[in-house]
Order: sequence, then structure tokens, then C-alpha cells
Amino acid sequence: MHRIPCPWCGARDESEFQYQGDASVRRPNPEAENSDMSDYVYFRENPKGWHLEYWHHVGGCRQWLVVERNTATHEIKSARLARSGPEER
Amino acid sequence: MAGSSFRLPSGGAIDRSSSLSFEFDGKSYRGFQGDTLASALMANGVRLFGRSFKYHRPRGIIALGSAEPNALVEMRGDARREPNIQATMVELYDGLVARSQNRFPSLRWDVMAVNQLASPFLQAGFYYKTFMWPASFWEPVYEKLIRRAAGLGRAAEAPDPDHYEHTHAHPDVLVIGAGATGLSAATKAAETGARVMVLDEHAALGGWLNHEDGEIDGAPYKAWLDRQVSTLETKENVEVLKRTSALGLYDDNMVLALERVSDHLPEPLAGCARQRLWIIRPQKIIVAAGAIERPLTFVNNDKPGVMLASAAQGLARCYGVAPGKRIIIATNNDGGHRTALTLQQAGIDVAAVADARETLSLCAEESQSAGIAVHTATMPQKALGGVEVSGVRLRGLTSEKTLDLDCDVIAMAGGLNPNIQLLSQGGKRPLWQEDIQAFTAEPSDDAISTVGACRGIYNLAACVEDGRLAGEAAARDLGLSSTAAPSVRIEPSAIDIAPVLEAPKPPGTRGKAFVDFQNDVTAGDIRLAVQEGYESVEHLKRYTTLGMATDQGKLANVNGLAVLADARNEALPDVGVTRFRPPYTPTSIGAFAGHHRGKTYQPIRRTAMHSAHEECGATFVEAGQWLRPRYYARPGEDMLTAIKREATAVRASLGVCDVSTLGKIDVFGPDAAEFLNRIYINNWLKLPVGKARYGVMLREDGHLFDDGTTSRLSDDHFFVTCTTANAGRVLAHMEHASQVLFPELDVVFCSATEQWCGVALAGPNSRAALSKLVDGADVSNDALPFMGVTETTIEGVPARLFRISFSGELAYEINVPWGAGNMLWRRIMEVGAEFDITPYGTEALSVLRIEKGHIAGSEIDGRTTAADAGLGRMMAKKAFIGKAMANRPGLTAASRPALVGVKPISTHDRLRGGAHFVAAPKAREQESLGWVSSTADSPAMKGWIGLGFLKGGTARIGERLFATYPLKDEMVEIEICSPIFVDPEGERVRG
Amino acid sequence: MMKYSELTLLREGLRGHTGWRRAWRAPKLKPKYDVVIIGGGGHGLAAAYYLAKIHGVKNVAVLEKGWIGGGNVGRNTTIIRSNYMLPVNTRFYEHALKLWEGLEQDLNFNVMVSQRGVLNLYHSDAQRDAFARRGNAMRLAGVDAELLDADGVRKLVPGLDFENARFPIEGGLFQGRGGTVRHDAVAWGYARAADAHGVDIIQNCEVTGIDIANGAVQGVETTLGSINADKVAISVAGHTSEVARMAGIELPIESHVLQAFVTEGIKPLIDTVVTFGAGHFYVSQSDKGGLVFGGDLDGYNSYAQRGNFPMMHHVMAGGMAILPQIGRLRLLRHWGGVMDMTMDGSPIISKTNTSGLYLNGGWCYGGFKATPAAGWCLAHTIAEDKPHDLNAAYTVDRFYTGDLLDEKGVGPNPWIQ
Amino acid sequence: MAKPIYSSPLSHLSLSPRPSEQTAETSLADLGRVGFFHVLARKDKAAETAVQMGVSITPGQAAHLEGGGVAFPTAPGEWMIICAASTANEELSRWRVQLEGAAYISDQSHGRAALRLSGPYAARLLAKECTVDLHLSHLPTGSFAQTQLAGIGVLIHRISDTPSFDLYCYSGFADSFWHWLTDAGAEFGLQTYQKDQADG
Ligand SMILES: Cc1cc2nc3c(=O)[nH]c(=O)nc-3n(C[C@H](O)[C@H](O)[C@H](O)COP(=O)(O)OP(=O)(O)OC[C@H]3O[C@@H](n4cnc5c(N)ncnc54)[C@H](O)[C@@H]3O)c2cc1C
Ligand SMILES: NC(=O)c1ccc[n+]([C@@H]2O[C@H](COP(=O)([O-])OP(=O)(O)OC[C@H]3O[C@@H](n4cnc5c(N)ncnc54)[C@H](O)[C@@H]3O)[C@@H](O)[C@H]2O)c1
Ligand SMILES: Cc1cc2nc3c(=O)[nH]c(=O)nc-3n(C[C@H](O)[C@H](O)[C@H](O)COP(=O)(O)O)c2cc1C
Ligand SMILES: [Zn+2]
Repeated sequence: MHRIPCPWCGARDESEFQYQGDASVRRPNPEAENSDMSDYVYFRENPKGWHLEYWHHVGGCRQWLVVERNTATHEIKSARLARSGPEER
Repeated sequence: MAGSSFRLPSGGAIDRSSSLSFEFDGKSYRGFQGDTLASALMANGVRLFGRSFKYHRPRGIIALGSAEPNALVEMRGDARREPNIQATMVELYDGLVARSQNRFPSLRWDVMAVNQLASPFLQAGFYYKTFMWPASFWEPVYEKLIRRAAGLGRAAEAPDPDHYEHTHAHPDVLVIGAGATGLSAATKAAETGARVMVLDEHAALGGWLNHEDGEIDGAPYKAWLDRQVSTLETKENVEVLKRTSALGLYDDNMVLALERVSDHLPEPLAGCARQRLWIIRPQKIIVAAGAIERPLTFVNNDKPGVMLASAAQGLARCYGVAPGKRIIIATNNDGGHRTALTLQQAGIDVAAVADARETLSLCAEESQSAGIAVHTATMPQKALGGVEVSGVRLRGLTSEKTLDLDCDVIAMAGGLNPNIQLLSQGGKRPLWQEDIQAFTAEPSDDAISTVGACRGIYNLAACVEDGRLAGEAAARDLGLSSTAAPSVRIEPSAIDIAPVLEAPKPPGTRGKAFVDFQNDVTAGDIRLAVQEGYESVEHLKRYTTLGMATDQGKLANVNGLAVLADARNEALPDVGVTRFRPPYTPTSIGAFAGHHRGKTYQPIRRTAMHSAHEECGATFVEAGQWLRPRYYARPGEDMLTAIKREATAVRASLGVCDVSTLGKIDVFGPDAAEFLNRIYINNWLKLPVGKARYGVMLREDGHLFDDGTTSRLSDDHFFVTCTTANAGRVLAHMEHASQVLFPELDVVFCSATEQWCGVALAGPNSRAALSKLVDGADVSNDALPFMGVTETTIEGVPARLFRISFSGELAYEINVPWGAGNMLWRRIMEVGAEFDITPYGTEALSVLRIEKGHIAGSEIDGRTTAADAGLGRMMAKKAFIGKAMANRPGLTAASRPALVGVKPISTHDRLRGGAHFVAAPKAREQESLGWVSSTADSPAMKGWIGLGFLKGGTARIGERLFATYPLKDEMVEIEICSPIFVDPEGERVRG
Repeated sequence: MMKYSELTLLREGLRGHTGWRRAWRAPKLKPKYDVVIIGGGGHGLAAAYYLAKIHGVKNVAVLEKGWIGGGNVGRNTTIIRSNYMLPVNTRFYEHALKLWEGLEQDLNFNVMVSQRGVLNLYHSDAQRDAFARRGNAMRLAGVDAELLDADGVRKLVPGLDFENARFPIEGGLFQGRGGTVRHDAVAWGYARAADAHGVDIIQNCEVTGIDIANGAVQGVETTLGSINADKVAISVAGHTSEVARMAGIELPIESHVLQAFVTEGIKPLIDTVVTFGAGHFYVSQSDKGGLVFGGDLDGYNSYAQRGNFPMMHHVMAGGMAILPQIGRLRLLRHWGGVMDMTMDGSPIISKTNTSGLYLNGGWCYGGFKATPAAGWCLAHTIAEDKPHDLNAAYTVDRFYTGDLLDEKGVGPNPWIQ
Repeated sequence: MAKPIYSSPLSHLSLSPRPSEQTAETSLADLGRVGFFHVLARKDKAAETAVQMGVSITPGQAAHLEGGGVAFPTAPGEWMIICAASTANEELSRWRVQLEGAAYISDQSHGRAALRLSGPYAARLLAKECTVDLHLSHLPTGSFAQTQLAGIGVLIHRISDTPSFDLYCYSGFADSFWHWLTDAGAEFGLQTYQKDQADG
């Protein structure tokens, strides 16, 4: 059971969150080429290891978080509010 | 012997003053409080407990506790019937009823035991090689037979009447196992003020302490134990859980544990759970789960009477039961001698110890001086006897001399396996320790430590010290103790053990030597698997089923590896190990499921007017978690008649429908309009205050997501509505948009779904009724035109009026605060009385919207686009979510099925949702041209109508096709028409 | 190959099984193969078998990083069916089902194909219509399907809760030809049969790199050394993204954990496969007697082969919600597998931009039933260097063009598929 | 026009008022209506809003408001203000004026049901579903947590050490939530009642 350290609510069980996928993708300019948009919507690095991902704290503060988590070991390194903007890896 | 008493005159933690009666296989027996079913039966001379899985061989107990593979019984009865329960884990209660299983007609005379005759052909993997001829025989014949023969006990045939629950706990320190080590760790940690939880599988704490005499800190075991337990139990910062098994170690060190709250009682006490699943999130975990003794592998080692030395010792010491009249012990280490001496002290005849080691150890000498014959370099070659053991053939490992001895118990002491199951669940490989000839496991994390026998430390004083240090270290890490860390850690010391688990089988010896008792896996099976190439340990497991029984190889795995290593000619640690998985011990599904079942499986959401609907005779339907009125049948009416009446009434006069479940979102801010502009496909910037607009949202991938009407209540306040089904998802989607995609916008919002309840008041008389309802507001067409919005009061309660219509009639949606719902409904029924107001449910609502050609969930199936649904023209030029992807060729192809209306040519024909459009009236091998998404028996159209998606879409209006429904062999000739059946010009809604 | 027959069984039974030979060899790795298949799961082994048997390509190696069948083929809930709605999928899975129906004889190995039927429960009229749309599509394509009402369901599975359920059972869509197959045996049966045609099965050989020069594949790097190959196929299920990355390919795939559960063995209780979509629960009973059940994905990217409590809880609660008589049956073991989830839920079997490199992946939680057809199509695609009609639509291109194959309609959110 | 009469989402249970002689050790009450406002600070105006409200932002810690009521900082820039039903309308108007330009307020006074669970087993009862540690050391009096119990979103406010908790959930879930609490409380002899006007 992951315990996700929500920066607002404190550490909470994963069951309070809705996972929302890869947080390293950047939405292109909406008028961009179809193919860029396809890359954004569909194509994923899907690493075995550290992964930046969105978790939506629906059962708590309803904030979208960016969580750095290891997909091989399920360790969690950090969690921050997504609204604080992108942060390069 | 059966019937005679094996109860020792003294000893055991049983209460000899409280005699209990119980039943096994229809026969009555007596035992004592403190007995297990196993010990009580053994006391009564019962040794045959069950039949094995494949060969139906007779079996008795081998181990005490949760490692027992054989003595599985069926407990209780009727709806409480429980299969495969270990008799060794069942605490005796008065009136207990148990039966043996997997036998016919009786345990002693089991006809399926003929399988033993066929056993030369039932070797490991035989299934895969046979039953193939003739091909058509597998399912009807062979598989049926195999299935019937397989499985052990029988499930109950009625719903489980008992209640289960969960409890979450957050101790600072969790101690798993309350043997000497665990208790010492818990006591130490508790002294520092830490919140401590200590749990043990058994009702009696103390683990091995209950099996032997000795001293700790100068006190006899028993006194020390009582002191630890009573101190712990009186401390407020400590929770002691008995009858509680730790099941698994999950991510972030969450531990699941099962407390058998009521299994030692005939029935749970009122209001109490049968079992409780503890969901524990400790800061620190100390695993003090002890060690489990290993059997030895020799021919007929499965006969009732062959058991672990620790089991024989436990019977005598914990329950005051003699395992037999005359005992022979087979050992490869000192443990067997300690058992010999303990049993002898309890007054039991120990005839001999066969010790696999070549030289006499000190302990072996003690046996000798106690008058017990010790045969060195000797192992049992074979257990002798009929159904039960009557003797043993010993054989010298070097001399190869054999010696037959009479006995009724063969006690095996194959050394200890540290109980590493929990620690290795995470997938970490166990490590082989040559010194102790066993695997240990290193914890995966600093927050976990393993102590005592669980780590291969077998000296009791060292165990107690190890526990103490671990308790102190945990407290220190938590900042609760400032003692310095000791410079050296206690390490396991080497033990004197012969590295053999399998007795050599001289050529020509017949008979089976079992490794996995329950699954009937023999040493021969393992060698055969290797011969056939199933030599990887994981292949071996799956090909032979070694370690796959209900004990998950607690006894079998290491013995199996020894045979595998021998067959592969490799060292034991080099052949690898299979992966341990949770749960540590089989655990009821009910306990995992917890409290919520039946009607409370998921919470029910009730609208504010729920009671009013009940009074109006509503039949409810699930809409997600909501309950909504489906229809309101009058006495004698069936559903279809009621629906038609309701829909007709709306078109003719006046109806009212609860629409409170729609998702509602308050959106505020200077950028609110811009925000909506980005999430809806249509324009919002210019929507005037006091107006509503229909909006459509796409997913980012360009497909239809949701729709609803949204109103502008003030410049910077919009009121969004979305579908009941998508309310949660739409809010999440908007939160994504505002928090992640467009954080630059000055907009905030929150759900208002349950702040406002609402009804749709629909029908030509709705305005007349409304004018009577409101506290004087002007609701004329001029003051409140189509798509107009206004705020007023009803009986002094603030109300919002929306001139919107899903039904296609003149209609209003009226919102009032949730707490005024019943008042609103009552008032509407009063003012509507003169118009014969008719409450209508979701079914009539659906009929009306289909007549009007409005799309709903069946049309928004996650694959359709706005254009497919006829909404393509709403897509504005501006940027919005989903726009780019909606323009892909696959989503814009002209060949895509698009929304049409459909009606049967013959008005008698019925249309069904899920039918497909085809060109010709044949049931098969036809290209589907599209499908019917929604249908209604329309009072307005006097027959069935439907909406559907057809290749070519509205361009085909007027064409005749067929709607086929092969599942019912139906084929209906249809005409394609406009999806708007009623009032295509929209005169009524604007009227 | 040593043929299994009544005669060999009798002979070996009588002589103490001393004559059984290895099911597949443990061959020495050769420096060069015509075709290297990465991944000794069901698909990889089946592809090797069909390559050798149908296309006569016998100089083939299957490279498996662990033990064959140790991936998803050895840990799935064993359900086979062809009850798909989208025509491309219906056709493909029906081809698989037909191959299953003759597989024992074809392989001379009893993989225990048990066509005990697959039942999907529905709880509302809208759900019924959605199921009917699918069932009718199947029937139009010549595939068996039946729509049952509540009584029909009750006859098939009497233990279901019709009285007290939160979501009352209205009926079900039933495919009688669906069922279960003994999962491990599929890997072993294909391995043995492929081996008999000369295919080298190399275990404990992990591929660590794919050699490409001038846009064409040259071979692979492995933990046992480099191997030259004219053609290389990736068939590694949950690890598809990781291995494809070795060839510079990024895919519309996420890896997710799916858990599975088995109870202690009990006497026959459930004779068909039942799925309860509303409660994330599906169940069948293994021939050994255990109830084998599962539910939804754990719902986050993972390569961990084990799951967590939330989904476990959902699954058990779902089970109790429809089958309240199983409350006292006991869970014996639970585990997880790593699923290669595509963004539309349908697979990829195609060529790649690198000549000689082929991809089979994106099987989500449904690739076991596909095994024979996936192997068959992959073999065809490799041998002919072009897809068969059956797999022509299973490309990566569809994510650009929008010709998606989204059976569930949940869009590009694999975690809720 | 008469003063509007609103019903509680639990009014269909027809609970009786608190017995004058309290026997139950652990009890559950429907608190009826309360004033409940969702304050949403505008972009970059969380700090300003806090100043206007006269609170400092400590996540997890309820703040008492001058003039009555409690504010829960439920998310960055968001608060739930709870006040007595009798003053709800005035309070709402007051806050709308006071926070004008800095924050918006969505009135949720009807959107939530309010319950009070008190007595020695209160924490033990909640722990059957609550994944948040309710121990005093972790959730001291005056602090709160937003979480989910029995699949229902709940704001738990600890109001005394004894222990006593105020629980707020969405109105539509109130009936289910109530039934879960009473089921879970059966083994503790949980008593239920409706708060009478005199109750604090
Ligand atoms: C719990 C669970 C339940 C499921 N239930 C069903 C079901 O009921 N019905 C159904 O149809 N499907 C089901 N599936 C899905 C199905 O099992 C898979 O889609 C299918 O098995 C995948 O194909 P495969 O057999 O080739 O994969 P695998 O057996 O996973 O084979 C891939 C192999 O590649 C190997 N590999 C990976 N990387 C490398 C490398 N670098 N070098 C060498 N080898 C490598 C792996 O070790 C593995 O053995 C389920 C899956 C799971 C986990
Ligand atoms: N001869 C034997 O068979 C044997 C076996 C074990 C220990 N010992 C001896 O006992 C002494 C002290 O040992 P210890 O305290 O480390 O171990 P212990 O065996 O005395 O105690 C371990 C306790 O952990 C419990 N346990 C195990 N797994 C559990 C689980 N998953 N959930 C809940 N409870 C669980 C057991 O019921 C037992 O009470 C040592 O001297 C050791 O040599 C001997
Ligand atoms: C259909 C099926 C039935 C199973 N039955 C059993 C069983 O009876 N006993 C058992 O121990 N494991 C059983 N397993 C689980 C395996 O032991 C094992 O957990 C699974 O194949 C995954 O491998 P792993 O746990 O080694 O990772 C079964 C697995 C499947 C797929
Ligand atoms: Zn949070």
C-alpha cells in the first residue's frame, strides 16, 4: 500500500487518490501538429524505475500532485502540487 | 488403540476442570478448555484426520499450528460450513462439530483410495500427457472426473451469515510473533512509551516457551512469560492481539493481519465480527515469527503416527496429550534429543533416537544416559504399518544395516527453517546459511528487523537479548530512547546438524517418500520432473505442485529443494527457491471484503426528495451510487404502462421529475468564461448573465466526454451542470485543466451537487403551475424566455429557475437548497394538482428525450465524436480540449456511423437497443452498418422509435434497412429518419 | 519428440517412468539464427512453433530472461473467449479460439482447454443493450453468443445473489465456447512442440540490446553474449516498452499490475467463468479446485509483479457482493503480473521502422486467450515480412490516424481500462 | 412569509432527542443544519484571503474565527467555514463582503450533513474505516482531516480529547454514512439521537 505524502494533507493511503498517469509529458500548443498532440496523448516512456506521475487527491484536498515514484520498487521520493508548475527532471 | 485415553495425568495449558463435548465424523468425544480439536482428538486416540489430495492416503497430524498440511477438516455446518480448516488451529469449544473430508464413504474406508493402485500412472504431470484420446472426451468425461476428485472440502451453500470488519492501526512498533523473542522486544519498546502492537497466531502467547522448561533472567519460563504478558496487557500504549496472524508485508511496510475474533466460539457474540482484518501501518516492524521444524523424507513418512518432533513435544507439553505409546525419534540435530528427553520427562516411552549424525553430541549422550537407545548415522528407511504406523525400519547411512522397531509414533526432527515467509514476500531472495543449514532473509528496509529464531538464533537467552536489543533500537530510531547502539549484533551461532533431509532409498525399495504431504508430491515425482526438463525450481513447483497446497510449502519447500539439488547434482542453495506470496496462512474472503456487502456493498446516495418519492410509490433504480425513481406505478399497473402514462402526461399537461443527481459545479472568477471556453467545444465568452447554454466537452483524445447546460449567474459566476454518471469525472477533468493545464487563469470552482436539489417541471402547463409555485416572480415567456435563468424564492426559500428542457416540452428546472427538497416536491404536487400533475421517473424521462432526439449515456459511449452525435457544428474556431485530436482522419472519416433516428416499418415491431443495422434480412455474415443505441415505446409516435449510429448518417434518411438482433433471432425492417421525432422546430420548448 | 500416447503412458507406468525424455532440450546457444524471438512467454513460444511448423523457418531461438512461462502466461487467470465487439477484434480472437479448440491434438500435449463458458453479468437495461450490441456483433460474425435473463443466469450459477445485491443481476451475456486453459501447460506444450521442430529454447538469457545498422536489425545483445539474427521479434508482454526502447522505439503503452487470487481447493462449486464488471470481480474454478479470481488493474504504472491492498479489497468485496457464499472460503495466495496496457486496449502485432524487427505487444490483460493467434500472426508477419489480414489493423499508426480499437471506450487512460 | 423550514438529510430517520439521562458511553448525534461555506481564494490571493479571515494557515489545524465559527484550511487557498445555522445567513453575507475581491464563497450549508460521535469508543469505531491515525498524538483536539470512510468523503474534526469528533459528509451520503456508523457501533452499544436546540 503506497502512502503518498500529500504536501497539504500529509501521508495518505493510495486509495484516497486517483492515479492520472505520466506527469513528464507537456501539452503542446493546442494549434500544434496532430502528431505532436498524439505523442502527448498516447506515447509514454513507461520506464522501469523512477517515474514522474500525477496523483489526484480526490479523497482529500482534491489537488493534483506530481509524485516521483519508482515503478520497480514502489518507493516514493517526493510529492508536490502540480499547480506549482513544471519542474524539469 | 482408538477410544483409549492418551491424556497424560498432568501437564499442558488446559483447564482440566472444564470438560467440553464435541463431535468428529458423527462421533462424540470430550476434551478440555485449552485443547485444540487436534489435541482433543489425539487425546481420545484418534489419529486418522483426513485423506490426501491425489492418492487419498490416510493422514494424521504432522505439525501443530499453522504449518499443518494434513489434518484438514470441515468445520461447523450449513451456511457456516468451512472447508479445509486445520484441526491444529481450531480451539475447542463445547458443541463443536467437525467432519473429515475428501473421502467416501468414510474416513477409514475411502473407496477413492483405489487411486493408490493406479498410482504408478498418476505420476507428476500425468495430466499433460493423457486424456487426449479421443479428443472430444476431455470436457464431458475426463475433466468432470478430475474436477470431482480434486479439491478437498466443500463450500457452504448459503450466504455467509457472519459479519467481518476491518480496523486500521498505526503503532510505532509492530512486533510479529509473541514467543520469547517477540515478547522481550515488545516489552522493551513499550517501556520507552512507544505505541506498541504485538500479535501472535495463537491464543496462548509464548511460542516455544510453552514447549519446554528452563529459565530466563533467573525465572522459570512460565513465570517469565506470565509477567511479560500481564505487563504488556496492562499498558495503555500496548495492544496485544491474540489469535492474530500477520498475513503479508505490503508496500510502505503496511502489514495485514487477521484476528480470529470469534472462531473459538460457537457463534460470534451479538454485534461482534467473526474475524477482523487489521490494516497496520507501523513505523517499525520487528519480525519475531520463530522457526518451523522440518520433516524428513523417507518411505511412508505420511502415515498417521509420523509427525514432527516439535508436534509430539507440543502435544505433551501444551495439551498434556501423549502423541503415542511408544515413540521413536528420527533426527539430524540436537532438537530430536531435546524432544526425547522432554517426552520422557512427561512419562512417555521413547524407545530410540535415530540420529543421522555420525558422532554422539553432548545432547545425544544425555539421551543415552536417560536410557534411550541412540543409533548414530541412522535414518528411517521406511515407516511400517497398515493405516497407521506400527513400526519403523531404520537403516544405517554407512553400514546399510537395517533394524525394525515397533512404535506407534515416529517423530521427525529435520532441523529448523526460520520463518521467513513474511520477509520474502516482497520478492527478496532468501540466503542460505551453511552454519544452520537453513535459509534466512534480510529485511528489505531499515524499518524492519528480524529477531530470534526467525533469524536463525536458536539459543533462548540469545533470543531474549536479541529481542530486547531490537525493541530498544526501534525506540531509539523513533527518538524515544537515547541509549547508545550496541557495538555488536547478536549473530546466529553454528549448530551441529547433519546436512541430510532425505533418507537414502536403496535400489528396489518400493513405496513413496513424501515431500509435499497434502499435494501428494513424492521425492520420485521431483526426480521425474527433473528428468523431463522441468528442472528450474519454479517449473518443478508448477509441474509437480510442490509447495502449492494450503500450507504453501511451510514443511515441503526446503525438503523439496534438497531432492532437487540431489537430482540436479548441485548444492542446495544453487537450485534457487520459489517465491513466497501472501497470505501467510489461508484467510477467508469475507475478512478481506470486510463490512460492506449486500445492500451496503457500496454507499447509497439519496436525493433530498427520496422520502417523497417513496410516498408517491416510486420504484427506484441505481444510477451509479444514486437511487432514482424509475417509475411510479399505480396500483395494478406494470412498468411499461406506468412509463407510457407518465410520458403521455408530460406531453399532455404536466409532469415533475427529480433531477437532483445531475452534477453541479459553481465556477467563479474573472476568467471563468475563458476557462469554460477551453473545456467546452462551443463559445462561452458572450453568454449573457441570466442565460443558460448547452455545452459539450471532449476528452483530450477528441471523443465525446460529457454534455450539460451551464448558466451565467453573474459576470464572474457560472453554474455548470453535467451528467449524473460523469459528475465526478467532470470535476476531476476541470481540476486537471485549472491546476495543470491552465494555472494562469483566475478561476476557482467547487462541486455544488448536494447544495442544490432540483426538479424538472415539464409539460404545456408547466408555466401555469410555476407561476403559482414561486413567491410572485414573473415567469412569463418574456421575463423568462427559453434558456433564461432567474433567481427567486419559493415559500421564502431561495430558488433558481432554468428554462431548459430535456423532454422537448415547455419545461423548467427548479433548484432549491437540498434541505428544502421535500417542501418543494410537496408544493409542486399541490400547485400541480389542478393540472393532474404526474411524477415521472428515469424511464419516462428517457422516452421523452429519445422522442426529442437528445443524446445521453448510450450515445456517449466513449468512442463517438461530437460529429457522430450530430453536434459537429457546435465545434467553435477557438482552441479547446480535444480539438486537435478530433480532427484526425479516423475521427472525421465520412464512413463513420452517425446519429440517426429509426422506426420500424410495421408499428407492431419492437426495436431493441443493441440491434445492428444491416442491409439484408439474414442473420449471419453480414456487415454491420451501425447499431441502435436507445429505444423507446413512444406514446407520441404510437410505436417503437430509436436512436442509433449508422454509416452515412442523416444522409440516409428515408432509406429502408433492417435492425437485426440475432441474440433473439429478430429482424425488423426499419426506416431511417431524423433523430428528432417530436417538435423538430422546437416550438414547444420556446412556446 | 517423444510422443505421448496410451502406449507410452502404459509402458512408462510399468517401468517406473525411467524412459521419459526431456520435454524440450537445453541447447547450446548458436552464434546466429534466422529468427530470434525475445521472450519465452506463450506468444513467443507459439510464434516459434508456427514459424517452424507452418513457414518452415526452423533456425529459430527463443530467448527467455528467466524460465519459460515465468511471465504472464504463467500467472494469468486462464480465461479464453472471443466475445469482442469491434470486428477486427472479434475476428482475431475467434481465430484464436478455433486454434485453442484443436490445440491438444496439434501439440500432443494436454493443455486442458475447457470450454465451460464465460458469463458477463449485467445490472441495468443500458448495460444489457451495450452487451447486446456486442453479442449481436459476434453473432453477425458467426461467433456464438447468448443473452440470458436473470433466470438463465440463475440456472447457470445458482450461488449468485439475486435477493440482496446492491446492483441486482438482470442477466448476462454468455459465450459457451469460452472457458479456461491450463496456463503453464500452454507454455510447456508450445515449447515442447517447437523444440521438436528444431527451435532452440534458451532460458536465463536476457536481451540487453538490439543491434541495428543501416535501418536493419543485425542481432541482439544478451547476458549470454551477442547473437546475430536476420530477424528479431519482440514478444515480452509487460516489458515491451523496456525492450522496444533498445531499438529506439517509444510506444503508446504503459505497464500496469494486475493481481490474481486463488483459494484453497474445494469440491466443484462454479462450472463456468463469471465476470461481474460492476464490482471488478471475475471468477472461475481451476481443475485443482481453487477459485481463481481477479479484478481490475492496481491502477498505476508498475513493474513490480505484486499488488496492493486497495484492489485486493475491491476484488474480494466484489466477490462477496455477488457470491456471498464464498465468505468462508480462504484465500491461499495472491500475486501480480505486469500488463502491457495500450492506450486503446487493443494490441500491436506489426513490423517496425527498422527492417527485420517485429513487435508483438500491448496485450493488456487479455493476451492469454490470444496466444495461439498472436503466435500465428506474428509468425506470419515475420516469415512474410508483412502482416496477415487478421493483424493488419494492429499497428502503432492507428494512434496517429485515429483508427482506434477501443472496446471499452474509456480513452487513453490505461489505469481505468 | 414564514421562515423557511429546512430538513436535515437524516430527518427521515425520526431520531429522538438526546435522552435526559445519558446511559450510552459512546453516542452519535445528527447535528442538523449548520452554516457551511466553501471559501475559494482567487489565483495568488490565498495569503490575502487568510489575512482577511484573520487566520494563519496551518494545514490540518482548524482556526477559530473572530465573530464565531471555525475555518478548516482544506486545500491551498481553500477553507471550509462552519458556523451555527442560526447565524448562517448573516455570516455568509458578512464573509462575502469581507472577502470581496480576494475570494469567492460557495454556500454549502445544505451540501453537508453534520454528525457528532463521542465517547470512549469513538476513535476505535472510526478506525474500522479510517485510514488516518486518530490517536491524540497525531490528530489532537482542534485538528481535522479530510478523508474517506466507508467510501464516503468525510471531514473529521476532533473537538475534544475524550474523544469527540464532528463529522461532515455530503448530504446525499448521509443516510449511508449514518447506517455504517450505527452498524460499526453496535458492538460498543452506540446510542443515537438528534441534537436538540439546547445542545452546544
Ligand atoms: C493476473 C493476470 C490475469 C490475466 N488474465 C487473463 C485472462 O484471464 N485471459 C487472458 O486472455 N489474458 C489474461 N492475462 C493477460 C495474459 O496473461 C498476457 O497478455 C499474455 O500472457 C502475454 O503474452 P505472453 O504469454 O507472451 O507473455 P509473458 O508470459 O509475460 O512472456 C513474456 C516473456 O518475456 C520475457 N522477457 C521480458 N523481457 C525480456 C528480455 N529483455 N529478454 C528476454 N526475455 C524477456 C519475460 O520473462 C516473459 O517470460 C492476465 C494477466 C495477468 C497478469
Ligand atoms: N524446536 C522447534 O521446533 C522450535 C521452533 C521455534 C522456536 N524454537 C525455539 O524457541 C526459542 C525462541 O524462539 P522465538 O521467540 O524466536 O520463536 P517462537 O517460535 O517461540 O515464537 C514465534 C511466535 O510467532 C508466532 N508467529 C509466527 N508466524 C506468525 C505470523 N505470521 N503471525 C502471527 N504470529 C506468528 C508463532 O505463533 C509463535 O508464537 C528459541 O530458543 C528457538 O530455538 C524451537
Ligand atoms: C490458474 C492458477 C491456479 C493457481 N493455483 C494455485 C494453487 O492451487 N496453489 C498455489 O500455491 N498457487 C497457485 N497459483 C499461483 C502460483 O503459485 C503463482 O503464484 C503464480 O503462478 C505466479 O507466480 P509467482 O507467485 O511465482 O510470481 C495458481 C495460479 C494460477 C494462474
Ligand atoms: Zn491532499
